[in-house]
Amino acid sequence: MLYLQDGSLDVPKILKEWHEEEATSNYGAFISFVGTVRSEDGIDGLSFDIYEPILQSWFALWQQKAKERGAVIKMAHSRGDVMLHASSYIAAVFSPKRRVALEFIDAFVEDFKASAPIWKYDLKDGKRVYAKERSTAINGSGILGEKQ
Amino acid sequence: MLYLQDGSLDVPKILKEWHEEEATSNYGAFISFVGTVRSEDGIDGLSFDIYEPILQSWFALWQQKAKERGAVIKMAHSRGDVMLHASSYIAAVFSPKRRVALEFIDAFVEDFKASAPIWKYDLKDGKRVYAKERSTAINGSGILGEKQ
Amino acid sequence: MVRVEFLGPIQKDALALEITNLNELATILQKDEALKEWLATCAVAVNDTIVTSLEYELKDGDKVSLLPPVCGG
Amino acid sequence: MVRVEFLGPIQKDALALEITNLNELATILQKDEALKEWLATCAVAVNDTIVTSLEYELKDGDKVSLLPPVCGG
Repeated sequence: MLYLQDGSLDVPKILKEWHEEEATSNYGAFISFVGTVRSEDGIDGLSFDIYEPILQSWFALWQQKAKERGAVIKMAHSRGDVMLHASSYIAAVFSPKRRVALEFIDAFVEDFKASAPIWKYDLKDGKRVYAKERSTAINGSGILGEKQ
Repeated sequence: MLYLQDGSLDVPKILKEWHEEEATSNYGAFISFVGTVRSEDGIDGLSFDIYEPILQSWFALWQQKAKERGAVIKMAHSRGDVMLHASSYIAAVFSPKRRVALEFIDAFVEDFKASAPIWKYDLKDGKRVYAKERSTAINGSGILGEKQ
Repeated sequence: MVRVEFLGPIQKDALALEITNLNELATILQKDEALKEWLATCAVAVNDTIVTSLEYELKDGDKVSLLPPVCGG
Repeated sequence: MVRVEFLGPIQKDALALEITNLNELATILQKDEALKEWLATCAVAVNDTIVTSLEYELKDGDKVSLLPPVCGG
């Protein structure tokens, strides 16, 4: 399940829904990761652009990997502006046993950071500034650049 | 925060409370692990004994470790009977950045399994049977036994 | 005709180009001074699949997307 | 007097013993056939702190706890 919405996420509501969806699926472990906008560098919030077609296919690959281990992944992300102390990202893994859940959440969140086609902007002094320094070039980037 | 209660845990309620407790603490990452009773080997549920004095000091050590990394740990566990598909265990880590949260939840949950003074019983055919095969001897065990 | 889209923070309208592979696209885009800094760090997708070889053949109706460095979460 | 408690699944009432270290406790408990299988896998706490040496000195009023293998969660 990949859930995208404008603005910040209602964390307790989404966690409750996901928990209820799997309440009788016989998963012994449920692990969730929530990303919240921190106050730092004087920002008022963050803003996000998402390219959905590639995000969907990236997520489908992870769902397939999870399925092979008997697990399920869910993810929610914000589009547009999310202000301080509000949350923009939730990922969750349900699995029969704990090791798979603990390993998947780590690998999933790290690959999400490195590969998911989402761009982050700082909201500061009324401007939307691309968070270039915190961004990661996707694997295989640079092929259109000049030969070194 | 260490929270013990008789019977199963209300997962959405506890996650909501914890999320609200830290809503303005400026933690960027919140990760939670939920353990739920699986239907297997024909059990009707599980039952737990807890030795609280040692659980409290074990938890206090982890809280101190977390504090040194700028993080906070919360944990809830059931005493007594918890039936199929109900939850008996929740652990959570709040931290400024994601790596600390991802590493702490894994290390905490594994040490919990190996060290926390909690005993598990299968509820089966009206009996409460110690889950000996799934239990782990605490580090340093066996000193009172006969010399090999 | 191949459509070329610039995603996220790259402030540039889509292009429609008569090209047959990514090598030709690289040659065209490298002439755009404003794009130079992006090309070194952008990933390239053809019809929403990431590709990593300049020899990749393009056909009429294909969509090429440039994806600058990402930071979700 | 030292109080000895058996935790979790060990079905045994607490003992009150006149002992001065864990070596003496080991000698006494090893005579109890029903306890033998537990002793090999139990951890030992004195006043709620795990100890790992049989030379540990005990004094009047101490509490010794035997902790069998655990499985929380």
